[in-house]
Amino acid sequence: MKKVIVFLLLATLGVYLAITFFNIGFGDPHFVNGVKDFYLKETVENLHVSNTVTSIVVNFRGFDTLGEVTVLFLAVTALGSILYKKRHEVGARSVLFSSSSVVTAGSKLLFPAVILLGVYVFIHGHLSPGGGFQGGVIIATGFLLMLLAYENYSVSHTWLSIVESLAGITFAGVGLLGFMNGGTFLQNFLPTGVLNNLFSGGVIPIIYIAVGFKVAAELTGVIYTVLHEKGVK
Amino acid sequence: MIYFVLIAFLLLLMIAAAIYSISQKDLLYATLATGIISLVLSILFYLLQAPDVALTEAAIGVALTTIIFLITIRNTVRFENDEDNFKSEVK
Amino acid sequence: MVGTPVLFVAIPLLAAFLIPLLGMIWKELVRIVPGLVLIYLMVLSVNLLNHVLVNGPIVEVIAGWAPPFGINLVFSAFSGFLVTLMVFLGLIVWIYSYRFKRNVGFEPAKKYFLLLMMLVTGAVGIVLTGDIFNMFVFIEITGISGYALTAFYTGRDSAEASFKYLMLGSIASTLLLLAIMILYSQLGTLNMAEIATKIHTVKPAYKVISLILFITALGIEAEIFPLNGWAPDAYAEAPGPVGAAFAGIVVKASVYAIIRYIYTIFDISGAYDFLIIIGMVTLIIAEFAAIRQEKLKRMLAYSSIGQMGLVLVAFGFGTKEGVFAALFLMLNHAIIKSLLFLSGSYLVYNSKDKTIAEVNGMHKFLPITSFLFALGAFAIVGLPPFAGFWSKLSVLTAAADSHMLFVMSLILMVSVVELVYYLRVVNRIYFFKKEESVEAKKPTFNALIAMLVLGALILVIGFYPDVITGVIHKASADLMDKTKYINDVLSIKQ
Amino acid sequence: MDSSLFQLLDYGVYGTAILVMLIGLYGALVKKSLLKVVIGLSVMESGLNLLIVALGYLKGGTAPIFSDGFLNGTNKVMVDPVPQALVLTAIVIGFGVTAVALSLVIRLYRHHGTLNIDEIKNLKW
Amino acid sequence: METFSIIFAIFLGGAVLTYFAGKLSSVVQDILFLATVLVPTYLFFSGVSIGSSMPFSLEGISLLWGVNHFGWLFSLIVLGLGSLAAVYSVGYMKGKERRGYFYLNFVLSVMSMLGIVISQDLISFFIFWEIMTWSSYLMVIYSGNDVQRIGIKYFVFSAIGAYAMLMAIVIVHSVTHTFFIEDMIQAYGQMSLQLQIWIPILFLLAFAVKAAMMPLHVWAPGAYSNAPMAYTSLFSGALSKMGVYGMVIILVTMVNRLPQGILFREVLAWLGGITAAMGTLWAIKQDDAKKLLAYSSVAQLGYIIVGVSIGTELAMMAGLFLAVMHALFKGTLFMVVGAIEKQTGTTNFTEVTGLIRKMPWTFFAALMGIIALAGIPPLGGFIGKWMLYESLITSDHYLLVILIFFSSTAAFLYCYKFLFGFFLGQEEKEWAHVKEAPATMVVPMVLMGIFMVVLGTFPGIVLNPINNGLMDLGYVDSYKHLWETSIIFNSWGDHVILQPILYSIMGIFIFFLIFVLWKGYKGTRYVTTKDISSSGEVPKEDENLTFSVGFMQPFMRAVAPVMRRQMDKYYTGFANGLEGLFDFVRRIYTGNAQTYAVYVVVFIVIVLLFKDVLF
Repeated sequence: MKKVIVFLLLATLGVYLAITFFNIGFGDPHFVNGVKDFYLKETVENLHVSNTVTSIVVNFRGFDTLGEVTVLFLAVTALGSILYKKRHEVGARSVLFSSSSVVTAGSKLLFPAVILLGVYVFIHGHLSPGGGFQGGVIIATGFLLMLLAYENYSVSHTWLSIVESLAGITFAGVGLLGFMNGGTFLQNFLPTGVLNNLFSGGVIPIIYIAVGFKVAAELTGVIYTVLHEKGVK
Repeated sequence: MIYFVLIAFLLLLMIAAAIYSISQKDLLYATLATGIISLVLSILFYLLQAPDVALTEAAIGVALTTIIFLITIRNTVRFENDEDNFKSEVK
Repeated sequence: MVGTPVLFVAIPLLAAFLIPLLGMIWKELVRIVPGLVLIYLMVLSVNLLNHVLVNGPIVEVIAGWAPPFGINLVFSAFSGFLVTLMVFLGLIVWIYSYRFKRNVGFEPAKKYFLLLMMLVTGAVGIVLTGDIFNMFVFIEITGISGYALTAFYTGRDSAEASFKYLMLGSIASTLLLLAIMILYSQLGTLNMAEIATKIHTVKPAYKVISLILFITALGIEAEIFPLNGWAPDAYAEAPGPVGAAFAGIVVKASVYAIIRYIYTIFDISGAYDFLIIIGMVTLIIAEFAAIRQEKLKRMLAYSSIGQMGLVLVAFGFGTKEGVFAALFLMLNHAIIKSLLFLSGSYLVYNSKDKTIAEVNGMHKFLPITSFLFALGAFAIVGLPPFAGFWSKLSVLTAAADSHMLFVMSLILMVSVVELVYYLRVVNRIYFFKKEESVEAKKPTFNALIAMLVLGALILVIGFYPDVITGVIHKASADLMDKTKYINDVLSIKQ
Repeated sequence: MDSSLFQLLDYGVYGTAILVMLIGLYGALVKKSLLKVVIGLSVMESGLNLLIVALGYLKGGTAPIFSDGFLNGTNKVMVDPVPQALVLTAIVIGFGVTAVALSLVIRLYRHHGTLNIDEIKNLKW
Repeated sequence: METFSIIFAIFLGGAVLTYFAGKLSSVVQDILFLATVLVPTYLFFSGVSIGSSMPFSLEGISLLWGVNHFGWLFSLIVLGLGSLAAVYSVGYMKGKERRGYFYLNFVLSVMSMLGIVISQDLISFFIFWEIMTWSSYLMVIYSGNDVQRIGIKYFVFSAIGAYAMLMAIVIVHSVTHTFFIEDMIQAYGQMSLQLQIWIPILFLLAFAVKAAMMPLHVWAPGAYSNAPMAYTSLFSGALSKMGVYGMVIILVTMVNRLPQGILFREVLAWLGGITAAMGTLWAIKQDDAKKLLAYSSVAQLGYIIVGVSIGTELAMMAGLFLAVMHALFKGTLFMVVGAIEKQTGTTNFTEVTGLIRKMPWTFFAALMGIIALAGIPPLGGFIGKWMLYESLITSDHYLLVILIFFSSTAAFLYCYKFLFGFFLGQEEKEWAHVKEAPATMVVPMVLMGIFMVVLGTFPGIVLNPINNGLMDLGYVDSYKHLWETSIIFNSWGDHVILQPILYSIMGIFIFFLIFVLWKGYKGTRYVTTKDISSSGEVPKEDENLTFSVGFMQPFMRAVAPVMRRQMDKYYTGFANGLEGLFDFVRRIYTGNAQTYAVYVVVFIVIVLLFKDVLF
């Protein structure tokens, strides 16, 4: 009964949404004078950044990104708070599967490569697809690999939070530096360099690197915290 | 034409995976299905000219989300119904 | 100028990232630093508010991009008033909880104060921002802090409450994103002021559906009736001071968002009447549900929901008097309901089930706390000469000026219901025999200070409302003047 | 190439996105297991992300990245980068919320010994 | 006008100081309390001249305090009775718990009542009205007995009344845009007929609740008997008069201007008459003195309502005179009960008898109060009743006269019961140790007894201010015309000056009083209740043979059909129904997270379906 009601309700909702979006139309320009034209123009001409998404995420809407990083940070904090146990209650961390020597050896081999890839992705965030988030996530998967492959592999919680904090402070601090130099928060105060060069885009790479470290540390923290939780019946 | 077939296939795959992930009683498979959704989504993002998003979705949706779901299933129960869980424990 | 609005977000974030490091140096710092930040924000907001009341709103751009392109923060009389209120309440809650449950360990304490500070920051961000997607980000910040704080106690039920909150919160954020994207697809901008100038070009169908999605999404956080299933549970299971923060800060921010959308961004006149309808339904259902509650904090939660319904009704009048009444009501509700939550959580501090029956005869052991609870109860039902009376009077005056006699009589009838359940609790505190099993817990010194400040405010506003009404008048005029908002924001040049 | 087929595709992307959203929501509303609810919510978010990116798509547009080739080329149409930036944020936020939700699931399982949502309702009325 | 501010500052500051002085010593507390009540009283009557006013503004609302003749009359009741009751309270509260609480609320009540009569704008009127309500509520629940029922009932009825008034106030404000009573009265003529009818109804609802008019009286017996007696004397004597005060203003300034054919006054007068009759019948049935006096208060207020709602000059004068007299005698009688309660520990007639020798001064006060209440000639009550009958007959309300006459005759029964039950009859051994109440309690009672005698002889003392007050409200100067000449002239066709007759009756009365007291004191024989035998049977020790047991059974049987229907039952049934509804409503919150999420979807879908209607 409940299923039928929910189905009908959702069907009605779906019809309304579908009508709305079908009318909006797929792949056509929906509006004129949007902000995107400005973004596309400024990105190349003034910021000297090739990846417009990066320039939007880090500069035009950098405030959002700051908030987003904070959300992740809060998620880690929340996870720790929700799954908090007194010290004597903490057991061994759970293991998804026992891994063979091929896996462990492979992981060990792969780990530096993954980390390197992640670093590459976030350092080149302003030039090519990818950036702080993507790079951070890739680094986190590297740690995940190690955590899965080795039962006794552990990440220092202290170091995680130090990296996380420093990266966060870098982000907010760069923002405040812009505030002190240029007058507004997160404003670019470095020379923007030449388009498609590694050292271009002003503060964007700095921020994205900070974001990368932060995301990596946070996601590793998330996985680590959850892994340490063993269901108790 | 191939482009069309590819997209249509991906869209259908996504719907199928979504239905599967919702209807499957074994949460392990359901989680894997969400991984497939993310994977398809990531390809779709790429086809929709959003490589940044595709990269993010691939990393977060396919890898991380699936992994924490798996860890959670490991820490809790594997089946949707309590009876199935009971059975799996008895075995 | 003593500072700029962006510091409201930047400083707490910086502090939040610093706190884990500082905690390694000296453990007490994790308790102190959030307080220092809140004190700083309090000073800043009071200074900025003074400045704004005289010189007009401050519009701050971020990353140096002028408004339609960059994100901007608007500290006007209206938003400044709410920010000051929120920061003040955050400070009070911090003072109160400085030694609340002293026995919790270092790690939980660190997280508690961090999350509390971020809860305030998120709410302040919602109010300050001039960009609809940025508002979404801040709503998520507030939301995650809220989920974590709700589940802060390690007991069984707090996780349940938190899960309900999270489930509805996720649905809310989905709907919110949908609404934002519908607007974006039509206008190509996310800036509130620019949307407001262009909104008349959007087809009514898109406008209405996106407004509906906005109202639903924000209504979940603002506890509108059919959407507020999470609220009683979350209020009741969160630590007492967090309940106060929810009632005083989070809900206020969400109501602000709804109001901003209806008053400034959209130009749909039917939305005002819709506010009255949902507000009245919320008010009536919540107050009816409150009277039969067995748990004290749950009762307070329903009462809080009802009051927010009344705020929405007052906003729904759409007149300057209505806005004035609503803002006044928000202020009073924030102060009084916080006092009730703060004192109420000491009244049921040691009891197992936190039921109303367990407050019996507490006044002999907790005289000041009981008195403050009674004061709050008297004030919230609108008995003169306490603060609640003036706001109730202004709501009714606004209703009468809009010729809404039916609404007015319903509000008054519901007030009688509200009166009954508050008086029942106060009677229990003062005239019933104490349960032997419950041991009273004396409030700590800092908790007492926090409660006394709120109690004193209730009396001051009650006896001399002029201390605050001048600001509220300016704030309500500021909200009503849509063109001025648009001009202020869009006149900023690169 | 049949243009009407592409027409179908236009509806297809939006339709799939909405359908996936609703399927996820249906799972969250109906399924009894808490984990299924969280899975439903995350499926819903996937659908939403697809919808948002599709909104920013322009036919014949390229990715909003100014590579050397692009600057020298003739095609100057780019898809809208703003929805992509927003989705980037939304994905990360969604991950954070999912993580918190899963930790709550673990907590609830720790206390209740079951994930059946009908048995986890001590707070009511 | 500085004096107003000083008076209210003293009241407020004194109240708080008194509350905390209890921590120091009880004597300091008593002195502070007396000073807090008496000093403002002195200041008010010495420093405030009639016609003075104080405008100020709060929250952007212009407010005005001022005294006119009509308000001054009521301030006389409030502060006069307030001072005496304050003196009495000091004795009454000796050795009781929660003294600070009592004193605080006592002072707040007096302050708020004074505030009501000096408010010339609706907002301060309402504020003081609400302060009065909650301070009296706190007094009602003072003893802690049955607070959830009696206290809440009182507050709910008061709140319904007060909110009705608030509604009327804001409606008026939406028309006039000021809160001044003066402006309201002026604008009333221009309002639409609908408003012209509704505004007085809403106001009168508030006032009728406080004046305990049928069918809104159900709170009164419980509340009056549950409050400490020292306060009940003020509660019944002065606080209920605030309802009369408001009623008079509304009736005179609004109802008088309604078009012909709207039977406002008739309905109100009949309700008042029924209140009088039913209150009297219920009073007869009571075994507890507090309850008896409580119902008697309801009945007496019924007379007053009849008087003011008939609305001719004479009727108005009668009503107001009765109001003053009621304040005096009901204040006295509640004090008497308080004294008895304090000395014996009970107020039940069937337990306490024969206190006349033990508590002679209390008896004197009780006797005066009862004579005045019953309306027997020499004391003031007679004059009021006389004027009331007169006015009813001259305005052709013959049926109402019969009703009033019936109830005031029936009132003799409970008057008798009260006097006899406590003071006369045989002495019980149990009460042999009882002593006279302390001086602080006796003095106010006796003083008020003397006042009643004086007012009975020189009614002009009160009638003059009443006349002035009525002139303020727009009546013609009717004092000379009505009182000094017409009453007697109309009734008997001759012109007789009443005053000498009153003097002579008083002289005879006092002579007999002294004679009877002196003679009676000497010439009685001591017998106990059980000192009898009937049909050769001697009653056992544990049999209760007090006079009051089964008092007036035949009479009660005769009126039983009228009394079977209790308003209280209907209200209780209604309240229980509501609680059931509330319980149903809270079940919306099922506790299941998915249900809540479904609600969200339902909400969106409903709004989407009706979006064309809504937006």
